[in-house]
Amino acid sequence: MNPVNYLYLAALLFTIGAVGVLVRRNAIVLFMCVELMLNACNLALVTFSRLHGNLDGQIIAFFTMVVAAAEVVVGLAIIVSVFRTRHSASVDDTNLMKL
Amino acid sequence: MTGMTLAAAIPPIPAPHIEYLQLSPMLAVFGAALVGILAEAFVPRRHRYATQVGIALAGLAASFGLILYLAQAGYATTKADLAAMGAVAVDGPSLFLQGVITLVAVVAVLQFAERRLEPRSGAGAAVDAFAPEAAAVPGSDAERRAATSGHATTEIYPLTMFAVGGMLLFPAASDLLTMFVALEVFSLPLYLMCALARRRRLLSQEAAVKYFLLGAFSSAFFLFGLALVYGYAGSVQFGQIARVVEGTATVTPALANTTGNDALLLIGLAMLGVGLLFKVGAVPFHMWTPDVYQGAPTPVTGFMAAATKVAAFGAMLRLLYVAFPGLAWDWRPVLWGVAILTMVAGAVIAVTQTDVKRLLAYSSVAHAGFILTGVIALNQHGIGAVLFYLAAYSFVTLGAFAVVTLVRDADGEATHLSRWAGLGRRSPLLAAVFALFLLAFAGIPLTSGFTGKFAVFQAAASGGAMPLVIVGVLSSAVAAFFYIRVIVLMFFSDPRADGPTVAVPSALTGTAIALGAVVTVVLGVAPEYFLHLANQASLLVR
Amino acid sequence: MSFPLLTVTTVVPAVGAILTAALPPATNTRSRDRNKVVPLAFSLATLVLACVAIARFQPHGARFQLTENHSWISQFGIGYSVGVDGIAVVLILLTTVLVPFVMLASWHDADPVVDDSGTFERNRRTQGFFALILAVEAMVVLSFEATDVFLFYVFFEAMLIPMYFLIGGFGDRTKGEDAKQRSYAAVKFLLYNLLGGLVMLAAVIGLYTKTHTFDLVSITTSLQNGTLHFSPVVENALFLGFMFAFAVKAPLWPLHTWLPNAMGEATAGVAVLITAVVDKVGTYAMLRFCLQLFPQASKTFAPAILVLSVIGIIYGALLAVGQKDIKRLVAYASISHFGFIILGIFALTSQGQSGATLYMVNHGVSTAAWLLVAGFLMSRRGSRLIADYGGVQKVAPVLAGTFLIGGLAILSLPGLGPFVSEFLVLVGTFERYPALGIVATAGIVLAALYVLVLYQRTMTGPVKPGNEAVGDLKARELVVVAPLIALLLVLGIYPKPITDIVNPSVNQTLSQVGRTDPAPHVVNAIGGGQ
Amino acid sequence: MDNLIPVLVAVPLLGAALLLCGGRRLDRVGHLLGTLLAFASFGVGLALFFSMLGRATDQRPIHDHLFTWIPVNGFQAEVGFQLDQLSMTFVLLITGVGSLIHLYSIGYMAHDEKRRRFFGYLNLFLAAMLLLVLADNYLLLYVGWEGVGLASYLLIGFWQHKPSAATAAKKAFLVNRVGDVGLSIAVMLMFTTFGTFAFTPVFAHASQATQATLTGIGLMLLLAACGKSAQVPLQSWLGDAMEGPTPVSALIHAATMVTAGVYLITRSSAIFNLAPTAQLATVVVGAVTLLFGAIIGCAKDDIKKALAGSTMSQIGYMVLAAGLGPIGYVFAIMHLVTHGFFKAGLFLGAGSVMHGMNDEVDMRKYGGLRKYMPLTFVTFGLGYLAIIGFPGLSGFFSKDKIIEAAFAHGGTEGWILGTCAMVGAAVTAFYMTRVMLMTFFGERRWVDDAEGNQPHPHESPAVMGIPMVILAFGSVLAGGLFSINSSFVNWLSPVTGYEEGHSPLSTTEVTTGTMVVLVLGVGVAWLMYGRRPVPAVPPLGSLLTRAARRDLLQDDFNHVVLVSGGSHLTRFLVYLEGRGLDGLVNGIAALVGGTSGRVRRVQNGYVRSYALSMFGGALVLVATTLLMRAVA
Repeated sequence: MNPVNYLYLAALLFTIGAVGVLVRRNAIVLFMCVELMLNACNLALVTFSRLHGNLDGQIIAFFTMVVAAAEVVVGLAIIVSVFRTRHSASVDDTNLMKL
Repeated sequence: MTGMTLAAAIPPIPAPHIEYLQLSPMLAVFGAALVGILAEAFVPRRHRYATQVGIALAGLAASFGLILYLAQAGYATTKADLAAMGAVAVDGPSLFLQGVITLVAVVAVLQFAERRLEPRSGAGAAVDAFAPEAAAVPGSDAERRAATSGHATTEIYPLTMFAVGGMLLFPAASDLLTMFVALEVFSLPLYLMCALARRRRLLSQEAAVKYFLLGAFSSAFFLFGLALVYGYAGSVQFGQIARVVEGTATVTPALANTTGNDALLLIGLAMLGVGLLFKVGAVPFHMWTPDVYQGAPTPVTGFMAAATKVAAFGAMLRLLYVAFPGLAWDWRPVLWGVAILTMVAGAVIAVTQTDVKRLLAYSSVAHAGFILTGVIALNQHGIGAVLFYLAAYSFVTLGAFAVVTLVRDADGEATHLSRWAGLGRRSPLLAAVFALFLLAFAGIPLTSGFTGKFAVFQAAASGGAMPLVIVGVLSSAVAAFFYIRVIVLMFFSDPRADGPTVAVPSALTGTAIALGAVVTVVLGVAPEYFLHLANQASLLVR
Repeated sequence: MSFPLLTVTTVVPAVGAILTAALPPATNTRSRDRNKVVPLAFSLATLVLACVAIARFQPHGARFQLTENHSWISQFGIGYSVGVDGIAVVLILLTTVLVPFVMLASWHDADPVVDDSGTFERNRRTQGFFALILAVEAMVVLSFEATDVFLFYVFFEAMLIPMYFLIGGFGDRTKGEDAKQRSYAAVKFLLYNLLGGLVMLAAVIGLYTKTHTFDLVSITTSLQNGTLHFSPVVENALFLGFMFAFAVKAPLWPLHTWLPNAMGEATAGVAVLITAVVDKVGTYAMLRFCLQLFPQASKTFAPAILVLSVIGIIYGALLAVGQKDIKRLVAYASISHFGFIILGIFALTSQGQSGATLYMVNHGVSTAAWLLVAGFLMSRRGSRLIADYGGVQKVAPVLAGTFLIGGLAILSLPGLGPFVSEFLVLVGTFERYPALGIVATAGIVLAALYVLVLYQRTMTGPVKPGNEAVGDLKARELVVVAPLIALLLVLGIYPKPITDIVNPSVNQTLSQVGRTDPAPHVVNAIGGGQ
Repeated sequence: MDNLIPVLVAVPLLGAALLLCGGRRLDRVGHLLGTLLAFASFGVGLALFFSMLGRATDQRPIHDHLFTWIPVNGFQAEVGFQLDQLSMTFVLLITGVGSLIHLYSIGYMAHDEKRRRFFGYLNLFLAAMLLLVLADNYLLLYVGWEGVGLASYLLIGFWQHKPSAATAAKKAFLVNRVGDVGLSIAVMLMFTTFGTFAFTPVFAHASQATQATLTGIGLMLLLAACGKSAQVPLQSWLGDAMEGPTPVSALIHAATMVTAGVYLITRSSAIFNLAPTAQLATVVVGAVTLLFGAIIGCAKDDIKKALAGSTMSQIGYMVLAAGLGPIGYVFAIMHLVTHGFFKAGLFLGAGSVMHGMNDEVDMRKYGGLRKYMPLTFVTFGLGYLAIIGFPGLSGFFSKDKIIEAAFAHGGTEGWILGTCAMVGAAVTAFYMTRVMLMTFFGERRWVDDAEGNQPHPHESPAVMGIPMVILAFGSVLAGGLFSINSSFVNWLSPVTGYEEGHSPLSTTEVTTGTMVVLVLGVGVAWLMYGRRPVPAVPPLGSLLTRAARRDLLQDDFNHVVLVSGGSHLTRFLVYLEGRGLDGLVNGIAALVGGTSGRVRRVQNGYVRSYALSMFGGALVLVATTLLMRAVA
């Protein structure tokens, strides 16, 4: 099977994630969508690595996972503290600051 | 990462060669951060404040000293080269920006350490601008208890150190992966620091959420761009990418089938651009700036506004000038558009702002536009001008936000402009200093703002971007309007009876403001030496 | 390395400004007067230095004299290079002469408030006022001296800030609506001039991309010997960029609308500072930079600019007639006069330009005399409205008399300074553009109209209620007015010393622009048409 | 001896400086000092006159260059004096009559607390007027020209507390300014044509200039003359100028200043001789004005205004003469001098009358005064006879010469002009007789003045009487002296040039003609005002009379067209300034503000919409990048 298809899939996932960020309200889901985008990137990296026949892409993928994990830590910390304050995870509630 | 093919037989793994000396500035900061964490764990609470401040300052001082040493030793010019297997570039721009960042960080830490402004806690302990216990729900008993017992989130210092470390690495990063990692390393701590305000915690948390979500969003774009560029070039090392783009690299047959496809390259470049433009706060990726600047604790805002811009523009310069000079004809027009949009939108929207911090946020957007004109210049002057502008701008910004921390009333800082009416009558000195900063923002001659603006515009003009210069000039006329408005408010309108009080700061904030003012004037009146420095440092290694 | 006279001339007031600002707030009348005498002393010292400079100046010597050249920002070829030619040195003298009078005239304008218990309001208002005036003087003098485009630009812009605070901070001591009006005027002043300055900045940068230096002398020389050449498009664009800034400052119709507000709201002294000193930088810069840097473009645009300035002459005069507010009337009169100055500059004849230079001097002195006396009157009643006055000459004959003399100077009565310059300008214009010359001449009728109408409404007729108590001029006020009037007479009867200094510079400028006076149609009766 | 010329000007100037800056301490001696200095300069004038007589005709003009005034390359303005027969004549007239009027004023202004200032102004006037006639170039002349304008402004408005006086003064200055525009344009034209504006070179090269230029210069000079000499269309100010104290009217608005226009034209003879069009214009102006003024003079009940009208008309004669060219110049000046005597005398007489009648000016409230102020009656009467041209008196000689010259102009023009002059003479006889009768004859029509005190007509003090007597002598004798073997012609012709006119009518015919119209005029006047009693309130009168009472509607015209039109214009411009120019700027500001307010709303606080803008931005970025490549 042509590895290029994996690229299409990656692009698709990335787009789904991006759109998800735009349409979903729940902060957690939003955040998961971002993670989806990151994973799309990973898929793309691995595919390219395969195409080029060098390992860089895969190594980068590992880095990405670590970074993603770190992001989860920070992100959840923030989101949870907000949730405890407002008893809601909807990002639309956090709009005290505008204009 | 040296490429090695699966087909080859297993040779002994070559140990990577690391130039520790060249990397030492960053190592010093990261070291300080780690020590800070340990201190957080082991030092008893009442000593933590002193210890942490000490560690942070020590680390920064060491880093700055090392930077100076490296510059002295010629690593900025003659010995400039790639370090850590081509992952990090130690050259003029890196060292210059790292120097600026460390200085900014020092000033920022001084402000973080300010404990004279907030009223003492129930237990009589002096407290700083940060939440006593970030985890506690605002308004809950837990928080109240923490407040009365005079707790303090001393974690702020290690976080700052990590952020600074990332920022030091960001403009020096010489391959996309390092750049991505550095981006995250300095972003994640900032997200947290935004959430740590002592007053108005809801705003603070909201700022954190917004900053975090959007930041993550943008870094996802950056990463996808990275992937695509890797797909095109088969490498993430700037030099290699540049060679592939120019077609001077030896193209392996494996590369051939992707290299043909410029779409990969261009889309990748655009998406990398999104990540960086988000960090510098360029239109239309600027919308986080006002909210985050307003919500975050003011000292953090100052630090963020100054240091992030410096780091991000440094990275942008390196990316565009080292990795994609071959694509100048593709990205220049786009940046033209972004720059114009940023300058105009920033200036125009700021006109109707009513909150000092939001006002400064939009002005920072406009300034991002001005700096972009320098980036677009695409010549030696351009780099030097941008470096100088960043240095000048960051200190003005720090000073301005430091002043904001001093104008307070019962519930913390009085940031609504109407409350600033007649400040000039109440405390002329403070008002005068703030006026100085505003004039620098407006680019009035004899302030650093003017010199910087002149430098970038001049570079842009000689780079053939005269229209940009004219747009820039007109939008700075608009911008001048709202800076002037604040000055009018402070000096020519009558003070309100219930007006805010101006807190008398300790030496810490005092130093911050004084430093800001001095730099503003010196860079305005006698910029020769610093321009020289910036121009000397304007050579990027590949 | 001779004695840096010019630098000292601008440093002295600068230092004076700083010292004055640093003086402690007044606690009693003695310390209050000290806070005013110190700055006055500095301004007088500056005057002395300026006199030395003009004494050292050789009219037929080098183009620029007393020059000093130091590198300032070498990266951009920016130097701290100063030097004066005949025009500059005369204008420096004018500035340094006027500032002390302005200070004396506004002696009590910024006094600290004293409450009933006789304790002084503790602030630096007084010092601030005089320090700002000194700062303006320093910057104006330096921008007259600068022979480096960038150096000039920097101070051309920077002087806006002290002016802005002078206008906005020290109007008549009224709160509420007037204060709003005042800050509006101040902002308007700043924004107009800032916009002009920023447009000029673009032009300055554009210039640098072509010349790679800011040194006026080297640019002009390389223009002369052809090593430097602008394409017409570029030159026109740059010219317009510079001209815009100067036309706002000068001000040239239709960019004048900031002036009436600024002069109306500011104190009489500050108003004089605006129109008699600061605005002169604009007209001076046209002579110095527009003509010398862009000779071709100057010739291209001269007709258009002349038309605008003639419009300004008539328009300003007509609006002056229609004003209800004394200070605004003076402001519109000034607009009309600036029309004459610009007319003289861009007629590109030696009579026109010498006349314009003289005009700057005369307009400075005459407006000072007229407006300061008016200021004394207004300070007695605290009203700016013409309608509030009437029959003043009955109660204050000397005040009325000096006011009339000032007015006669404004309408350029022969025997007083302005006549000489105005006639030179008209002749200079008429030589090349007879039609414009004739239209401009109509301005002198209108001038008579607004001056005499103002005099009649305020000074003559039966004493209007409220004016019975208006006192005549005091000693301090006489000290201000008398010398100015004497100066007007001298300038009107024996202007030769000044014209001798100015003429050579004017001729050099014209030769740079490449224009010569049209020769008389009939063979000149006094030996060949110069 | 020659270097005395500056002294002529300096002496009264010094007086003005002393009196105006001297302050109160000079109040008690001010008037004496002023008068003394006036006489001093008269003395100097005489000295110069005799030394001039001592020289041969071609030696008489002398120059005295003082200093260079405005040197700018080609433009060399000098301060230099030129004293020739023409200026000498004026010097003597100015200083002579001037001194007498100073003397008169001592009495007339005795009770005015601002007397010192009054004499200061008078001296200032003398200085300016002397400068005017002594200047050796047009620019310096212009200085004197405006100087006398200033003095006249100050003196008309001397009683500033009277709004009418202030207005009149302003009007006079403004109307004169219009004339000054003419003079300055003329000077500019000369400079551009000849490269100089000094008399000698300009006149020497006049012939080389184009006809158009010369005509232009001539017309501009004429415009100036009209302003200063109250000729149509710029005559409107003279009537109002009577608001000034009577000595001022006598000196400035009768004897000297108003005749400056005639001096200017005569002085510029070299130019006018070459510009027939300008000359034609001049004679037309002169002819029209002499009738215009005469008619006004007939209708006025205010004695001074009546005299003002007469002045206007008499100057009309002079201008007419001057416009006739070489056949007229001399007589223009001659009439100017004689008129200087009798008109000054008449005004002083009028002043003396008013002095005795509590400053009443309405002749309908006079009557039968000859018994109460005989001296005034006699002197005034002599002046009256002189002006109407009673045989043997000054006016007879000077005016008849002008009428002759008018006929001598030749052709139809000559006939028309001559007739005008004749008619003018008749009307002059009429209105002067009218004045005479209404003032000194008939029954007393006095009424109490505003304060309700009965007027006690009495003769004026000697200090006022003496000048009147002297002037009366002048009015009687001057003409005769000048005409004895045409001494005046010989005296002046070297400067102005002179040719014998060839009149279609012989001298005797003209003389008889004038005599006839004289009798006619006097007769009619007697019928109207001598036989029947004069009504104390003016009858409605004919349309012409009513118009004439209003200065033949000149002022109404000015008011409608210039004043109200102008004020509308300014009001419109003030409005425009606010709405137009400023409005534009404020509009832009408002626009920016509005946009800002609208754009701001995009910042709606929702994370997701921020993300959307980022996403959109990303798409645009990608798209444009690709597009750029596609385009390139």
